[in-house]
This record gives sequence, structure tokens and C-alpha cells, in this order.
Amino acid sequence: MKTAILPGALAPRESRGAARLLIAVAVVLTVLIIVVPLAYIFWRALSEGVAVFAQNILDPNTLHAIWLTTLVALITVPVNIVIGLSAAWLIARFTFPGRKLLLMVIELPFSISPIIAGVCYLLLYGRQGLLGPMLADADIQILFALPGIVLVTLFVTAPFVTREVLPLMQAQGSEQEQAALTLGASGFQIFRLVTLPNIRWALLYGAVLASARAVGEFGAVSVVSGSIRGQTNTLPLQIELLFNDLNIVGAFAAASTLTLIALATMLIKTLIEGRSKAA
Amino acid sequence: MTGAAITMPRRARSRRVLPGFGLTMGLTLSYVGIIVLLPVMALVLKGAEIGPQRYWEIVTAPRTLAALRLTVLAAAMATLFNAIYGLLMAWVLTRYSFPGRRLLDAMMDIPFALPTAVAGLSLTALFSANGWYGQVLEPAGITVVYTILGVAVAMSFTSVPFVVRTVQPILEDLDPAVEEAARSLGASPLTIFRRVIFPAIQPAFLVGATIAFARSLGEFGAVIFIAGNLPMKTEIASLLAMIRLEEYDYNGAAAIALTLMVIALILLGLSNWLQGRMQRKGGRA
Amino acid sequence: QDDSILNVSYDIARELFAEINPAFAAQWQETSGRSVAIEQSHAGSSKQARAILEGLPADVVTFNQVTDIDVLAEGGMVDENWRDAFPNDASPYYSLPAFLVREGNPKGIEDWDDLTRDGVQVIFPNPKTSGNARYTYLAAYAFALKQNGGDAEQAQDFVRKIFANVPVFDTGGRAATATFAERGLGDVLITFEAETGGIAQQYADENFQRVTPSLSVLAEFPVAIVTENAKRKGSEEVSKAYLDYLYTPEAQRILGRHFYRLNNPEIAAEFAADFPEVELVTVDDVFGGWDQARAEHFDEGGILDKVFVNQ
Amino acid sequence: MSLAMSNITRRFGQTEVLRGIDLTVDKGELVALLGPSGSGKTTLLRIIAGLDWPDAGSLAFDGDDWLARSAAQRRIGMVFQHYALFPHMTVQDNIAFGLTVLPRGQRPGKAQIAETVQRLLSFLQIAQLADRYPSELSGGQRQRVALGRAMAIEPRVLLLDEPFGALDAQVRRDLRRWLRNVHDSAGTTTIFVTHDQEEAFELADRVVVMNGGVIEQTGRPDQIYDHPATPFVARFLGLTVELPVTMQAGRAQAPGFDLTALARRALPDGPATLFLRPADIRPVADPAAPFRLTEIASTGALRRMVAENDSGCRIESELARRDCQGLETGMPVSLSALAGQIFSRTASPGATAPFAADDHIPHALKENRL
Amino acid sequence: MSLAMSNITRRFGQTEVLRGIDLTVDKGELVALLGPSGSGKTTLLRIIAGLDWPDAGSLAFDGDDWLARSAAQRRIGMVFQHYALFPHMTVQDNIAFGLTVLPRGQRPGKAQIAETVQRLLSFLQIAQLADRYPSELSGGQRQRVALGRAMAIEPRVLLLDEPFGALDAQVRRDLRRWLRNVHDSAGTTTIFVTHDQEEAFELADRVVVMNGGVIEQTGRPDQIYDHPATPFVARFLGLTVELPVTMQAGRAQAPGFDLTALARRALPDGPATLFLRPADIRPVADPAAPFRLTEIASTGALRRMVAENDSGCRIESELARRDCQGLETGMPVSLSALAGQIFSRTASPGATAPFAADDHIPHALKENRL
Ligand SMILES: Nc1ncnc2c1ncn2[C@@H]1O[C@H](COP(=O)(O)OP(=O)(O)OP(=O)(O)O)[C@@H](O)[C@H]1O
Ligand SMILES: Nc1ncnc2c1ncn2[C@@H]1O[C@H](COP(=O)(O)OP(=O)(O)OP(=O)(O)O)[C@@H](O)[C@H]1O
Ligand SMILES: [Mg+2]
Ligand SMILES: [Mg+2]
Ligand SMILES: O=S(=O)([O-])[O-]
Repeated sequence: MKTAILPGALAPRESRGAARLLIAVAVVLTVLIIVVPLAYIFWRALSEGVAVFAQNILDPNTLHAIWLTTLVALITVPVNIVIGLSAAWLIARFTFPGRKLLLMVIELPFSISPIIAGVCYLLLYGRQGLLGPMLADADIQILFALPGIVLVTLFVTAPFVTREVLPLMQAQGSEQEQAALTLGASGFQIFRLVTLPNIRWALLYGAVLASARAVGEFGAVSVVSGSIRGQTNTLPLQIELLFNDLNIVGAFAAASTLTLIALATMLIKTLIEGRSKAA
Repeated sequence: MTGAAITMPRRARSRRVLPGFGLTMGLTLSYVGIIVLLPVMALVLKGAEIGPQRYWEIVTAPRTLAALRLTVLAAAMATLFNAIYGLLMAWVLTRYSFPGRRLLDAMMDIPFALPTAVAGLSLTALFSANGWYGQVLEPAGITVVYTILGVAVAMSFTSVPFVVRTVQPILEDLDPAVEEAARSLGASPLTIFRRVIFPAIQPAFLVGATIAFARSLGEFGAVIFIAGNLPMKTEIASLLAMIRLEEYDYNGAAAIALTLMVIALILLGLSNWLQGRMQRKGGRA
Repeated sequence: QDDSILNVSYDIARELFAEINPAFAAQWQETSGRSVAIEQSHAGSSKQARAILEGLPADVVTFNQVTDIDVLAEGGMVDENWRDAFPNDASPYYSLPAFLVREGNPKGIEDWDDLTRDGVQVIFPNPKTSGNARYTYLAAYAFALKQNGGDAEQAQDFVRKIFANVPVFDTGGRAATATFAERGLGDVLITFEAETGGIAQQYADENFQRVTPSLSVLAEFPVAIVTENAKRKGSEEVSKAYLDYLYTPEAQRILGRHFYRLNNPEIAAEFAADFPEVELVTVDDVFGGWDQARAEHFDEGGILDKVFVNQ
Repeated sequence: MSLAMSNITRRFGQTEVLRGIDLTVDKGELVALLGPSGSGKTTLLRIIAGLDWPDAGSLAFDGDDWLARSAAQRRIGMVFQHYALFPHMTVQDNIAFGLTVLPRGQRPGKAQIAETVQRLLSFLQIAQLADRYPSELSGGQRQRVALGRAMAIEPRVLLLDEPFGALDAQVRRDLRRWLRNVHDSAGTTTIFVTHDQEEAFELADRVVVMNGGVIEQTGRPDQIYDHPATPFVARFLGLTVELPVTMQAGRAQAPGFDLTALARRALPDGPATLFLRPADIRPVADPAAPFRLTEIASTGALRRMVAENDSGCRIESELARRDCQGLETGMPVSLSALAGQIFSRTASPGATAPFAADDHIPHALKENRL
Repeated sequence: MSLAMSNITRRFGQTEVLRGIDLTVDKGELVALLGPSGSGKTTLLRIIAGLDWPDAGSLAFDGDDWLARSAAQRRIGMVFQHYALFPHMTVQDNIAFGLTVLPRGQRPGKAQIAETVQRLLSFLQIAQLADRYPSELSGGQRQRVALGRAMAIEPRVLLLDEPFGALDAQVRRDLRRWLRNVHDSAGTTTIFVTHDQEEAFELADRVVVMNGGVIEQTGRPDQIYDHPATPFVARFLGLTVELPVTMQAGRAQAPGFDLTALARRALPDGPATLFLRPADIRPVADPAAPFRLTEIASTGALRRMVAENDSGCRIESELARRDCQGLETGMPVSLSALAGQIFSRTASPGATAPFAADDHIPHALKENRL
């Protein structure tokens, strides 16, 4: 980020009025739109005291939901990283017919409602879907089990890594990689020694966003999860379930853990950015 | 030139300089095929199964139309708000230094990171008649919860980062000399923004707004909590698809889903085209 | 755990099965010497039925509507003659749509016709997705038929007026409850009597009052083994024992405590104070059975759509 | 009507970038700011333009305190290093910009603006490019557009920051001459920044040599060329051969060198340094001399030679090819210096006034570079 | 051990960027590819490097078909225009890169790599920079690191793409000389791309002038300098004054010009064009002459003059300052040409062989530039 250069001491005192006004409006809006809803979650979660809060969090079903959500993120994020990098390399470094189209397909999940993503998977893997009978014969359970949740999560998070890394790779051009090539490096060596160090912050940011989304996905997962208590309920689903159990404090307590994860993720991201700007 | 008729194989395009084409192509295509294309194909096939006439009937049924109208309208409202708010944020975050700027910057990503259901829950509680905001707004005659306003609020919350994050880097990268040039030519700050800065960020702005719009069209988790889901009034299209599903009406669900997807794709295509045109026009200096 | 079953159930049965399951597990341990883990899934009962058809691996279903199990039977998941598999047409308990109003009943809501008044806000879920709400619809309709000597036109008008007083349609019974109790919306909540009792108890400090209308529809709560799944998992035996257990005095007592009406006359007598007299009609009597009711009222373009959409 | 700067000082954090600049530029004058990278040229130009302000000092135009005025109020025309054209506007819109943003009262009518632009376009000989976008122009064309844009508002002072930096030699040379014409016919006061001495000398009426935030020397091009005032200026202007000499009665002496062509200097006896241009050194075949030619390279019209002696002293010289006949690698030579500048070795470079060459020496001798 | 290209052709979409390049570079030779922007220099270099492939033609090194080999297999060293250093590696890691990525079997030990790097660092005189990152280096230092990185793998061919493009004049000149030394002592075959003729002439053993995808001329620097083979080369090498002349019995004639110093040419009688360098034109005071001095500008050592006649013909000339004495603006002058190249006007430029100057003319005369 460019730090604004201040003019020298003799500069006439410019009125900072406009700037002040804009900053104030921005801060107020952000507080109203983002900060207060965020704060409200914690306020509600703690409204009946820390003991109730802890009890809600430590409920086995909630704990299981936390574990399941973590597991889903642990599976999807690495896959996202590998595939995202592969797609970015392909699109940034080669020209081939259909390149633009491929990029569009990769970004397709951005424009598909998560709930509809779930429907798509239902139509594909459901017992009455395209592949359903086949899967039923082979006794493979995809929907209403971990594989289904992982698959839809992969769907909704598919574009993140590519989207972060690709513009950077395109902007940087391939000259360094060509230099490495003339020096005799193999493909993997080039990637590991030259490309990766250049894009590592963008990659991390992409991974952070993908994991945030993986952890927080509700619509798509709710279609394919079957919401079996303590089994296929991810944390967002568990929150809805608690809400419908009329355990509102419990719902907000679970929500606050998710919010904490979100805040931690953003904190990591901000740190990363700080470092990459410094580097 | 020596007319030496050595026929050389045409090699140029048959060789790729950097390695990894086959590997990444294979990996990417199979992944995209399995994770993205195959399920979407299933939806399209289902849609094709319905037949054009039935499809038309479903989509033009009053309730569907109402839901689509509401969704598009609310998404438009949300996008309008986000466009303005996003531009303001991008501007403030790049142009001014003030205490807490980094924090404000970090806040921009919260809506992405926060699960939509949690957001919906929290917004509903805040805006309901006895919530923090509702207490102020209801007496003033503004009802947010269970109205189109609520739908728009939820949609705009979940798509806040799109405009900010697409405009911000462009704004950061803008050559300050161009603005200085305008300043030295006597332009006022407002004129500079209108005639020099905005045209430069316009393509990115457009893309950000379109993605925000597409995302709003599809937003579900946050909206269902705050919308009230009144058929013909506050029922969004993706909820209607969900309801159709729960009514065992697969055709209805697929038709609505397909329609939503097509609207989003048309919009994205349109914005890509516009952006391309703008870049050809002004483009790289 | 030696055995495990998944009970897929309707939305508002959360607290009920939270109490029944451990009791059954203890009994099963005693009788068979085996431990059992019982998983629960709750949602709108139609949604649940669809999920099972798509592959949700339920062993037993405990629903609030015959049609939802019929759908499973059509899909080959449940035996055709499932109603004969357990006593009392496979319905271990029953309930009826009833009202819950705010402290002191400020709007003076006593019966169905009070719901059509201007300025009364009525809360119940979406009949398209919730069995619960379908009963509500049918009960109001039956009331109007009776009131007007069987005039369908007037009955439809009556129901349409009630629908016009509904500010929000949630997808399940429980969400409607939350809307009424948590978000403070509406003057009256219509849901199963079992739910009104439970909520009145849980929100004791709000002093909600239960109101039983003069006439209501008998809501059966049918149960069935999802044979297709149970066979595959080898859980038929424990599934049958689980559903059988619901008929035992022990379980019936739990049900009574959750404000469900009981078929076992002795136990019912224990809870008589909780259950005011009410004229109960059945779907078979008034609507010619579920198949006809579905065709006439609930399918696309049926009467429900007319009163629903034309508001 | 002159632009007067006095004691202008500017700090960026810890670093003092301008350390007291005093300079007056007269109306109609064309002044070059010449100096190495980082010497503060751009900073000074930006202060004049009103894009930055000094920490101390004053800047006045015709008695009017410019430090109290914004860039927009000063009515200057600025041409940026990379032109900073508005990428989304056509050439004519770029040029018209300054006029279209005038307050409504002062703004000329549409037709009049179009006419002004048209006039400028033909003046700049780019009439046929009016509807192009900057990305569709060559570097030289962009340069003209940038100039046209700056001139449209009829600036009182025209400022140019390394206007020809990015262009190749041929184009650069053309534009340079063309700029001189433009300046002469428009009659503005012009200041331009460059680090290319040739450019400064060819274009400017007066050259200001900057170094490390101070002005090292100001003067007419040939004055500076012939009499660099400090070792820094000498080196910067190509007197790159530095020879330790001994002064004796005003004459410099060094073994193997014939320095008799240099005039007497008013320097104390003792060690001093002689600064020479390679082109002012002529190797002469001399079997007894300590130097030996070790390299001869051709660069078109010139030939570069290196002479070394046994103690490792390497002297370069540059001669026209035709003057090299008879010289070959390995040949022993003595070196005769045709012109040069001597600075006393005790003087700290860049700070002290030079012991400038006196003006008694016949011009021809001092400049005889062959 | 030579690099042989024949009939190399490359198209980008519709545009033919290389249109049949034939060139052989011998072992140990230092060849410059010289040409204007867009002439295909970089494209050719990239094909040699294995970063691009031609549409037709052949490329062989020492009989080995290089078109069948990948860039990594060719063992060339390439120095990119903007160096393309690895920004996240220190200088020594950059230089060591090529060695560390060798297959395990061939890879030298750690100590040995360190030693090689150390040797290169001192050879390149940047030993003290070993632990810096590229962003902490000046342009000239980066250049050296890029070269060191390319040389570490002991390449058989060293390729450089405008290696000095981004540097300023002083640094550029130093590096140029230093590169020549490096080339000589390492003994590699080197090809470098430039659009700066001075650079090409000073550095190269042989200069290849390219234009529009074809080779216009190949030859030793002075050969090309003295005898440009086509009008394009003539113009490109600074023979920018074009004079319509009439040939008569092998002699060129033009009113107001003294062309007697030019040798006879084997050209048919009739109209022709004489190409002159401004430095080869000397105005001589002559009251009867049709030309008049209209401008005199000083650029350091040189003085530029413009002479015009009544019909608007403008002739530029450049003289050393000391030769200008007595010349003043407004003075009538005749112009005498000292050297030049004549092309028959019917010949289509760039395609035909020139009617080159014959070699009978005394050298001194042809080159007398003063
Ligand atoms: N915003 C800034 N913050 C800190 N230092 C700066 C800033 N701008 C310039 N400098 C420093 O001030 C010094 C002078 O900069 P300036 O741009 O005036 O040099 P210059 O003479 O124009 O050089 P060049 O020929 O390279 O353009 C440099 O050392 C530069 O690093
Ligand atoms: N990838 C490409 N696609 C299309 N045209 C290209 C491509 N690369 C180069 N060209 C065109 O090929 C021509 C030759 O380019 P090349 O880079 O070889 O020129 P050059 O001689 O190196 O010029 P310069 O001195 O400006 O670097 C140019 O007209 C250029 O526009
Ligand atoms: Mg500068
Ligand atoms: Mg090039
Ligand atoms: O499942 S319901 O309770 O909503 O019918």
C-alpha cells in the first residue's frame, strides 16, 4: 500500500474536511453493517453467562460439528491449493483454444447459488439422480455423508485459489521461469524454486478465503447433509439446528466459535499482508 | 534468401516452452469436469427433461415470477448499495491514512469469512422489532425484517467484499502522476475523480458489482432468516427452488435453478464483454 | 455400540425423542444385552421423506403424516402394507392443531373464526413443506365446512382470510414456533397441541396460554421401518423393537408428558387434565382420505394454491 | 516576470533531499536542471509545480508567493516523465482537458476549445492522431500530446521532467530540437529536468547542475562545459581521467605526460589533481615513454585506446579514427594533454570553489581536441 | 563448433516477424544483433535460446539439431533484458541456481558450488554483494548478477537481450567494456541484441543489422560503418542527410555543394541519392553560395549548424567547436561533403545491393571528418 506522501512543512493548511467526512461515513457504515452484527453474536452468546456459554460449546453434538467442519476444511483446502495452482499455471503460462472458457468454468461456482449447487449434486448423486442407481448398487454412500459434504464444499470453494493466484502470475509474466529454464531447471524445480516463492502470499490468501468459505458454507451443505445430529451436521447446520431447538443462546455460542475462526483467519490474513508488503 | 527447399516441420506451436502443460491440463480438466461441470450438467439435463413448454409454465407461474422479481430487485438494491459503499471503502482505505485503517481493512473480509447462516441470524435479531436497529427503525416506519429491505440487507452483507476487493488494487496501482497532471491542469478534486480516476477503475468496478450481483442472486443462508419467506412477497427464488424440492417437485426446482444460473451467467458475460470493450478503448497507457 | 439406528423424524419432535431414545436404549440393553446408538434427524417431514428417497440412510421414520410414508412406500423404501405392521394403523399417538396465544389472550382468540378477523396476526408454517401446517389448513377448512353446511366456496374464503393474516411462512413447525416465541411476532401460533403444551412450559415466564378450538383434525403420527435400509444394515430387529417400544406404557407416559394424546386409555387417563375436550374429525371422514385430500388440496393447482396465491 | 526560489529545503523523513536551493529563472528563459539520479531534480520541479511543498524557503513568481497557491492556481504546464496521459481519453480530449475543467465562467465555448485543440494539434504536427488513444501512440507522439496538453492552458511556466528519457536516440534528437522551437515560438518560461548532459547543453539557455540537493554550478552550456567549477561537475561532464600531478610554479607535471599545452594556474605548489576528457588526451609514439598501448577499440567514428604503464596506471583516450594511423597495440607512447581542469588536492571536492582555469590561455589551444 | 541458422522464419498470427534468417556464428565470436525496435531481434534470440520455435528453418549447434532440444538441454546462458533475477534469492543463490538444479548425479557438491559462485563473484567484482537481494542492487550490479547466473553453468553460447538498455550512459559504457573482457577471458560464443549502434560497434566482432525480419547487412563494425550496404543501414547508422544528386561520369553533383572529395562511383548517369553524416558536412564561408547559416547550437564539444537555401532545403552539419571559428548565423556558406554513400534512385531501398564506394579512395580523405 502506498503511504500517502505528506507535502513539506510550508504547504498551506488544506482543509481535511472532505477526507474527514468520507472517513467518518466509511467508519460509521462499517461499524453498522459489519462490526455490530459481529459484536451482537458474542453479546448473545454470553448473554447468559460464561458457564452457559461453555456448556453449549462443550455439548458433544456441537463438538462433533466443530470436528466435522474442521475435517471438511482439512480435506478441501489442500485439494483446492493443488488444483488452484495447477489451473493458474495452465491458464497463465500457456495459450490454447478454450482458455477463456476454462477460466469461466472454474469461476462458474461464484455465480451459482450454493443451494443450487446442492441441487446439482442431488440430481447427480441422489438415489433418483443420474448416478444414483449405480452408486446404490455399489453400496456407495455419497450424499448425506462426508463425501457429499466434501464434494459440495469443493464446488463452492473451487475458484478461490485460482482467482487469487492467477492475476499475480499473469502480471509477473514468465520471464523468471524462462530464465530458470535456460539454466536447466525441470518443471517442478521451476515451480518450487521460482514460481512458488513469488506467489506464496497470494496463495496463502486464496487458501485462507477458501477455508473460510469451506468452514462457513451453509446452503449447499444443508441440501446434501441430511442433518443427522452428531453425524453429518457441520457447524453452520448445527447452529441452525440449535436455533430450531429453541436453544438460541446455544446457537449464538456455536456461531461465536465460527466467528472466532473467521476473525482468526482474517487476523492471519492481515498479518500475512503486512509481511508481504514489508517484503 | 536462399530458396533452399528444405521442408521443415512446423514446430512453433507444437512445442510449449515451459513444462507442465499436459499435467496441469489433465489435472485441471478432470477436476473441473468432476467437481463443477458434471453436477451442472446434471442440472441442465434435468432442465432439458422438462421440455420447453413445461419449463415456461413453471417459470412464468405467478409465484415463480414474483420470486424471481423479488430476487433480482433485492439483488439490484444490494448491489447498488454495495457499489457505493464498496467504492467509498476502497477509496478511504487506499487514499487516507488514519488510525485504525488496517482494522477497517480487515473488516472488509469478515462477510466472506462469516457463515451466511450466522450473518442471517444476527441481522435478523438486530433488525427485528425489538432488536438494536429495529427499535430505532420501526418507530420511524421502516420495517426491515420480513420485507424486501431485509432481503436486500442480507444480500448486501454477504457480498460486501466483492466491490471493495476488486476496486482497491486498481486504485492502489493508479499512477499518481495522472492525477497530478490533472491537478496541474486546474481540475478540482471532484473533477479529477469523475474524469480521471473513475474511468480508470470503471472496468474493475463493473466486474466487482456484477459478481456481487451474481452472488446476491444466489444468496440463501443469510436471506432465509430475515426474509419471512412470504410467497408472492418475500420469497426468494433459491428458497422457492428449495421448497419445490421439498415438495418432491424436481422439475420445478430444476427450472428455477436453471433460470437463476442463466441470469447470473448472462450478467457475467455481459460484464466481461463490457469490460473488454472498455479496455480496448482506453486500455493500457 | 452393538447396534445403531437412524430415526428420521418431523421437526418438532426434538425434545420428545431426546427423552425416548435413552429410555429405549436402556430397555434394549436389558432385553437383548446389546447396546444401541440412536441417531436423530429432524426437519419438515416432507423434506425428510425426500431425503430418504435420495439416500438418507434412515432405519425408521416417525412422521406426522401418512402421505409422507406413503411416498416412501411408493419409492420402495417401506413395505406397501406398513400400516399393518404396528398396532393402531402404525400410529402410536396422536395430536391436533391447537392455538397458543400471548399472555391474557389480548385479542380474545377462542376459535377458528377469530383468526379471520382483521388485525389478528396468525403464525403457522408453510403447508407446502410442513405436515404440521397441512393439518392446520385442513382443520380450518373442516371448521368452515361445518359452519357453512358444507359449502366449499365459503370454506375456501374462510381459509383464504386466515392465510391473509399470516405475516410469515416458515418451512417447519419449529421455525414457526421460534418466530412466535423468540421473535415476538404474531398474536397466535397454530401448531400441534403437543408443541403448544411444550412451549407454554418452556417459556413459563411469558405466560403463553393454550387455547383449544371447538373443532380440530385428528393428526396421526405414523411410524414405519425403512425396510430397504434396515435390511441392508441388518438393523430390522432393533428397528422393530424401537417402534414397538413407543406403544409401551413407559413410552406412552413420556409421550403424555410431551402433550401428545394417547391411544392407551389407562395412561391417557393419567394426563386427562392436560387435554381439554374437543370435537375431532379425521381426514378420512371429511376429506375422503389422504390420497383424495392431496389431489384436491395440496397438489400443484389445488385448492391450497388458490387460497395461498390469491391473497 | 521571473520565477525566484530562495533557500528551498525539503526533507523526506531523515534524508535532506534539497538543501537550500537559490535560483532565479527569467521570463522566456529555457533552463535545464542537470544532475545524477537522486540529486533532487524531480523534487525541485514538483515544488515549482505545486505538487509538493518545501520545508523551508520561498518561491515567488513575479512577486506573487506561489507557496500559498495550489497547483491549479499557478497556471503552470507540466509534462511528466512518463507523460501521464489520461489513458481513457483520445488525444484531443487529453489536450482539451485543462480547458474543459475551467470554472464555468472562464471556460471557453465548445467550438473555441475545439479550435484551440485543432491549432495545437497542427502546431505539434499530430493532427491525424486526434482520435487515437494514448496506448495507440509511439513514445514520441505521446510526448507531443503531453506537451500539447500542458500548453493548452497557456501556462506561464512550462515544466518538463526528463521528457525524452524513454525515447531512442534518433527520436530524442528530433524532439529536442522541436522543443526548442516550441519554446522559442510560444515564449514561455521553461524548466526541464534531465540527467543527460548532451540534452542539457543542446537545449538550454542556462544549465543548473545539481548534486545531492545543492546547486553545484549554474551557467551557460559552454561556460560549464569548459570550466566545470567543482570536481563533481568535472567528472559528471566527462572529465573522467583523473591524474595526480605536481604543481610547480603554476604548471602541472606528471611522468610520461606532456602537459605543456595546459595554461598556467594560480595554484600553490604541491600535489593536485588534473581532470581530463579522454578526447583531450593524445598518445604520441615515443619509444622512450613509460606508457604502452594495450587496447584499441573502434566505435564508429572514434577509436578508443588504453595506455598503461608498468605501475598499473591505465589512461584512456579517444581519437577520431583518422588520427590513429601508425598507432598499434603494444607500441610505447607518451601522452599529451590538450585541455583539462586542475583542482588542488587539499580542497574537499564539491564544496570549495575550484581553482578555475584562467582565461588568458588562447581559446584554440584549450579546445584543440585532436 | 559453430551456431548455424538457416532460413529461420517466424510468424505471429498474420505478421511475419522473421523472414528467412541465415546466419552462422563461430566459436568465440561476439556478435551484435542491431536493428530498430520491432525488427525481430528478440524473437531470433529467443529461438536460439529455445524459448520459442520457428515456423520454418533450421538451427544447429556443432551439427546438433537444436530445434529438437529444449531450452534446458541446450546449455545456453541467457541474460534477459530486465535481468529476470529471482527476487527472493540472494545474489549468490541466484548465481548458484543453475548448478543446484542439475540432476543429482551431475550436481557438484555444496562446497564446490560455493566455490564456483565465489570465483564468479570475484570475477564479476561483486564479491561484497553476495548476500544482498536483487532489490538492493543498482542496475549495473543486477546486470552483473544476471551475467554471473548465466555463466555459472558454463554455457556454450551466451545470449544477451539489450543488456544495457535500462542503464545510464556512464554505467553503460563501463559495463560494455567489462563485458568485452568477460567474453574474451571466458571464451564463450556470445550474441547480444541492441538497438544502439555505438554499443554494437564498440563491443562486437561482427555486427548483424536487422530490419523488418531480414538481415540487411553483416560485417565487421568499421566495414558497416564505412560502407552501409542499403539506404536503410545508411540512415540507421546516422547518414541522415539525404541529398538528391545527379550522377555524371561517376561523379555526384549538387548545386551549392562541393562533392569533389567523394570518390568516383560505378553508377549510371542520372538522379541518385547521396547519404551523408552531419559530421561529414563542412560549411565553408562563401559569399556567392546559395546556402545561409540559420542556426548554431552547442552540445558540449560539438556545434550543430543548420544551413538553408532559398528553396527551403535544410542541411544539418556537426563540427567540433574549434572548427567553427568565423562561422556565424546568417553567413552565406557552401557545403563540402567529406564522405558519403550514394544509392541509385531507381533502386528500391533495402532490397538491392548498394553501389558501394570503391576502395581506391585514399582512406584519409574518406574519413576526414573535420
Ligand atoms: N517520497 C519520498 N520519500 C523518501 N525519499 C524520497 C521520496 N521522493 C524522493 N526521495 C528521495 O529524494 C532524493 C531525490 O529524489 P528526486 O526524485 O528528486 O531525484 P532526481 O534528481 O529526480 O533523480 P532521477 O534522475 O533518478 O529522477 C532521492 O534520493 C530519493 O530517493
Ligand atoms: N507474441 C507475439 N505476438 C504477436 N506479435 C509479436 C509477438 N512477439 C513479438 N511480436 C512482434 O514481432 C515483431 C518483432 O518483435 P521483437 O520483440 O523480436 O522485436 P525487437 O527487434 O526485439 O524489438 P525491440 O528492440 O523493441 O525489443 C514486433 O513487431 C512485435 O510486435
Ligand atoms: Mg527524477
Ligand atoms: Mg527486443
Ligand atoms: O415437521 S413439521 O413439524 O414441520 O410438520
